[in-house]
Amino acid sequence: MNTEKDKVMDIKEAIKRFVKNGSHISIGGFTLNRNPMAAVYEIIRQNIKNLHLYAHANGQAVDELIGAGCISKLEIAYGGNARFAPTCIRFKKAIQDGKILFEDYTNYQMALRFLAGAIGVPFLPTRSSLGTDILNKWGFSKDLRKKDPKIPNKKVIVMNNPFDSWGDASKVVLLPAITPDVTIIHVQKADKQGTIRMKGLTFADVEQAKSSKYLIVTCEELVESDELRDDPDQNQIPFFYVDAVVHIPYGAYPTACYRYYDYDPIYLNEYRRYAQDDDLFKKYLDKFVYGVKDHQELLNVVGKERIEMIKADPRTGYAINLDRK
Amino acid sequence: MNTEKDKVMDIKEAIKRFVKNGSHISIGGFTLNRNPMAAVYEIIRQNIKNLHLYAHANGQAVDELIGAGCISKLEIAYGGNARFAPTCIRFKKAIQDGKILFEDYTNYQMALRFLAGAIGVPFLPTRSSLGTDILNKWGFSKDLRKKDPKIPNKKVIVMNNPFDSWGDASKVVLLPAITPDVTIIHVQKADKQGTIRMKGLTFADVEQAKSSKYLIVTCEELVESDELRDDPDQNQIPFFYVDAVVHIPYGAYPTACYRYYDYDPIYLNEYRRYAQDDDLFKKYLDKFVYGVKDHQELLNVVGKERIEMIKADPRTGYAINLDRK
Amino acid sequence: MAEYTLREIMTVVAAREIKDGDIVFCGTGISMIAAMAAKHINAPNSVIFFETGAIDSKLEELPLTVADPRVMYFTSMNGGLADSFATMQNKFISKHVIGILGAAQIDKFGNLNSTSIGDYLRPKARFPGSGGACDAASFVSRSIIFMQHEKRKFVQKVDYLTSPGWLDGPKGRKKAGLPGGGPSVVVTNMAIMRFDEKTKEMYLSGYYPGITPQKILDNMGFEVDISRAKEVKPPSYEELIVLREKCDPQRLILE
Amino acid sequence: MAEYTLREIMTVVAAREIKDGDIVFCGTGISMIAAMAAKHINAPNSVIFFETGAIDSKLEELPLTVADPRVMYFTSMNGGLADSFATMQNKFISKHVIGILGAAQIDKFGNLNSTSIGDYLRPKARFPGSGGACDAASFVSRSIIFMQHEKRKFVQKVDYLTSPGWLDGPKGRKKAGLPGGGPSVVVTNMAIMRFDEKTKEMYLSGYYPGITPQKILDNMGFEVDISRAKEVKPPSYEELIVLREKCDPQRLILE
Repeated sequence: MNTEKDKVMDIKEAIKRFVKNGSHISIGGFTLNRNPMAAVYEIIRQNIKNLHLYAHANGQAVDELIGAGCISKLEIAYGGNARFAPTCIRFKKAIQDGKILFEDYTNYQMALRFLAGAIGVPFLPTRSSLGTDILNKWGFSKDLRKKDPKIPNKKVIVMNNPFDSWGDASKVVLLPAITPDVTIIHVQKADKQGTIRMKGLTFADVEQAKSSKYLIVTCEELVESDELRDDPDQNQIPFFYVDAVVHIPYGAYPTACYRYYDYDPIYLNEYRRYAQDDDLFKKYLDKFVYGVKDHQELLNVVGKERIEMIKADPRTGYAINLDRK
Repeated sequence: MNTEKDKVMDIKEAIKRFVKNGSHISIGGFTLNRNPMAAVYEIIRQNIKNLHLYAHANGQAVDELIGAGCISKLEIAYGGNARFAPTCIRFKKAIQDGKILFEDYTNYQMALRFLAGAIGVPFLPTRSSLGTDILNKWGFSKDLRKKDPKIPNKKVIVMNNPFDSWGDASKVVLLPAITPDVTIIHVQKADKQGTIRMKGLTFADVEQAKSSKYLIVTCEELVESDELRDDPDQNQIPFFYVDAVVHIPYGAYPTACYRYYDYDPIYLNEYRRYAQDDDLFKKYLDKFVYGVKDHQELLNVVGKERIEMIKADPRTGYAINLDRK
Repeated sequence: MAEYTLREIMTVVAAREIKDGDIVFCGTGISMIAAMAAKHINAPNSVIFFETGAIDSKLEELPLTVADPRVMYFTSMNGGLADSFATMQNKFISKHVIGILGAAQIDKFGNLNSTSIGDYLRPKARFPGSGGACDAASFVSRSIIFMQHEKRKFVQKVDYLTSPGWLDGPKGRKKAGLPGGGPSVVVTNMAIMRFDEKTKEMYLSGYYPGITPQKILDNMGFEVDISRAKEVKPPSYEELIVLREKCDPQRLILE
Repeated sequence: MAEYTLREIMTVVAAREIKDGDIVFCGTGISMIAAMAAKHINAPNSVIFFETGAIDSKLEELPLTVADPRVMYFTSMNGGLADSFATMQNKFISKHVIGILGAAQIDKFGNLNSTSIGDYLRPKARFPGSGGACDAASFVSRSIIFMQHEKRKFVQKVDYLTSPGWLDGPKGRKKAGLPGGGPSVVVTNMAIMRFDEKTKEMYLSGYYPGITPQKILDNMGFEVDISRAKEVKPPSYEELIVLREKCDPQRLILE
């Protein structure tokens, strides 16, 4: 929260200032789309640890953060990344090896939990998951819940409808709000003050952004305010929610950014091979994350040709006929 | 709800088909903006009675419907219409004279109640109104609540936070969902199938639209689907929520429609004078509602000059320097 | 000393209460002028927003309602009611949001009635109702209240408690479960009233030049402490210029 | 008779289950092809939508995930997760919404596991988790489930009940408080399974040409009634043309 006029800074500073060891964070995007990858790589490079991550189906970023050992606790709905990883590979390994604490929700439930945080209520109700193990199996122990004031006392609560059968409902599931310390999203356009315009699907980015104490926004284009205010119906987040605006073209790479570029199937296939094996994964990090000083250098390593290949077609917003096998 | 390709009909048919004596209805817009006036006048002309109206601050339309005797029950947050009627005049009279049953909420609460209906939960929580008479004073008796299955058993419920002090909240107010039989909104653009694009503020139109069993949309422009689908980020309601699409230019007149026309201060001032007195108000209805066969004829009575006067300036979306005294 | 109208001093006095960085929940009329003036005078980084969903509008002309098309122009974002109230209820944002409210009745704890006088179901006088006022009074960190100083408006007990002030005293809001702070100041056509830090009861903080504390008491239905009252600094020439030239050049509100 | 692959018959069999006017909650892969095919074959007014918020996308190329930029093109509306699940939970819309789901395990009541095998906290095998599957299975009026017919997948009891089927029988969903209908059909690489109207237990409804009911039973971890089974009508030439030329000309899914 910040009403100032200029919040532009570089990604190193933004991460350093707002993401600390042990922070509770959330990241925008969905599977292989609009993940704030430049910010994620910077978190890994800054060696920030013990993060508590809230995710719905944030795919690639989740897997890389887990793989790099940044995450100690995870609340999640879906750890998959399309055919590139039907189950995210480092996520799968970390859970099977007991390396992280985790708790499962549904995508709607995570969206509602962010929404609850965004609108300032302690919980929101849904009728999803009644009768399932989402309600029965808790990932965080009662003891941990008692000790850690940043984890709610209960995973979920099933309540009888206090309005009798109003809405044809006998029961509802109450989901506790999430209010992360920091949320990071990558968007198409922002101005210096932090007015935000996304194109295409917004996923749960708006709810995540508004639920958070601090909000870092990385953007493809840093534009004049006039451009965004000339048609404010198209903007999704007003500036005062934003704490840092970082201009990073291709900031979602190797995931997609609608109307700018597609996901890079070559990178994601390569990632899959590296991720299968612990030693190989170290090599991946050494080469593509630690081995580059910033996102631009990663793009240089990947090479112009690949960047050219994924460029979005202006009519459809994605790379037509991209080889995605 | 309807997935068909062509839902275009005229307003007479739309009202006749979906709005019945005793229907529970809601209308879009806010005070003197984007009220679906053409539809409201048609309801009055068709002499539909005993409507149960859900309103937040829908201003002009609410006052005219009450004045014409169409409303028997009203759930409302605000009955005012700017300086033209600090308290809506026929609304004020009807309540002071005991002519309608009514119940008071806040604007946020009405928005949340529509949202609850839209998203299919029996209630939503808020922290607004704790300690106030909004909670204590109920407009509908317990007896009526018991007898009428379309009214919830309780106006509101105050509940202790079941997640202890999660979200720093000790208590919440639960508000019962609204699911009207019909909602009517007036929008800037629609296609035949019912994809909707509004410009400027959406008020609670989207929530009202989605909460409703049937949805009538009147529009300034009936456009080709391609125009709306070419940038679907700007559309607010997908077509399958819509049951009737009615093309009525100036369908919000005498209220405003952003980027098309302003409110008509002359009409609204005149209305105020008519509304002050029962006999005068009958004359108003005779001349401006019953006396015209449709909305176009009302516009003819008002005259081209006035319509020209309120035309929106293309830069700002309203009529610059309009005499609004 | 510059000449000024009552409306002008009320507006300036309220504007001075707005701090830099405040996000101002605003109605129409005089409260909007006050919020606009503050941006020019003492709070350049304050932000005006409307319950209808318009955030940081460019107000080239004065809106007559919060749904006036004039609030929709050149905003940071055009949303809807649900968004805008949620902004006020948001844990992190609400700390920076203040409200400007008005009412038909007020009591010594700053509780407001904008619903009706007399029996709720069959009132002697019906007003518009809460609108977003109760929401704002519930959520925001502090609020500025505009009132006309009249005996029938400053009452022992409001006929209908529409918008929560400090409820029944210093613990009232906490007991009720309300999130935000209570009213901080009442700006009238005669005076500035504040609320005692301990008792949360209204007291006279300042009286306008030419008005005596006794006259103020004569126009109230309950007693207040007048021992802390000082004369209010009248609007400066610069403040008046802002009002007249930047905020309401058409004199739609200031007359 | 036209030649066809297993994937093709599965797709066509699922497509035939979609009715005109259905709003189809769709994942990626074969389920998306089935939904696309239905629009060309038997349900021209059906609508595909994705949990990510894309409604009625123009799928010029096959998306690889529900967040693929390809789902965002030429939709009726691009929203977000909260919108799209709310659409499924909506009282009036949900009656017309159907889901297409898959899983790692299924039991005789159509309950699905897509979370993990073994102990939840330290599983032998971890899968992606619910995503939107549990939400859809909770809300929609009926669902179509894709499964591979294997003993370890058709189990007595799922290790983790991710998405509700009929739970423990005909009254299970009502007891639990679930709003929507349960699963209506399971489409596998060998057969079509349905659920008995009274007991809500799975039974064999149809077997693909060349597959015997016994072979199907051999590939399941629980017994089902096979007395009602008939041979499934193979894909017609027209159906195959739709699949191959309109739905997946690049052979990304159908191989």
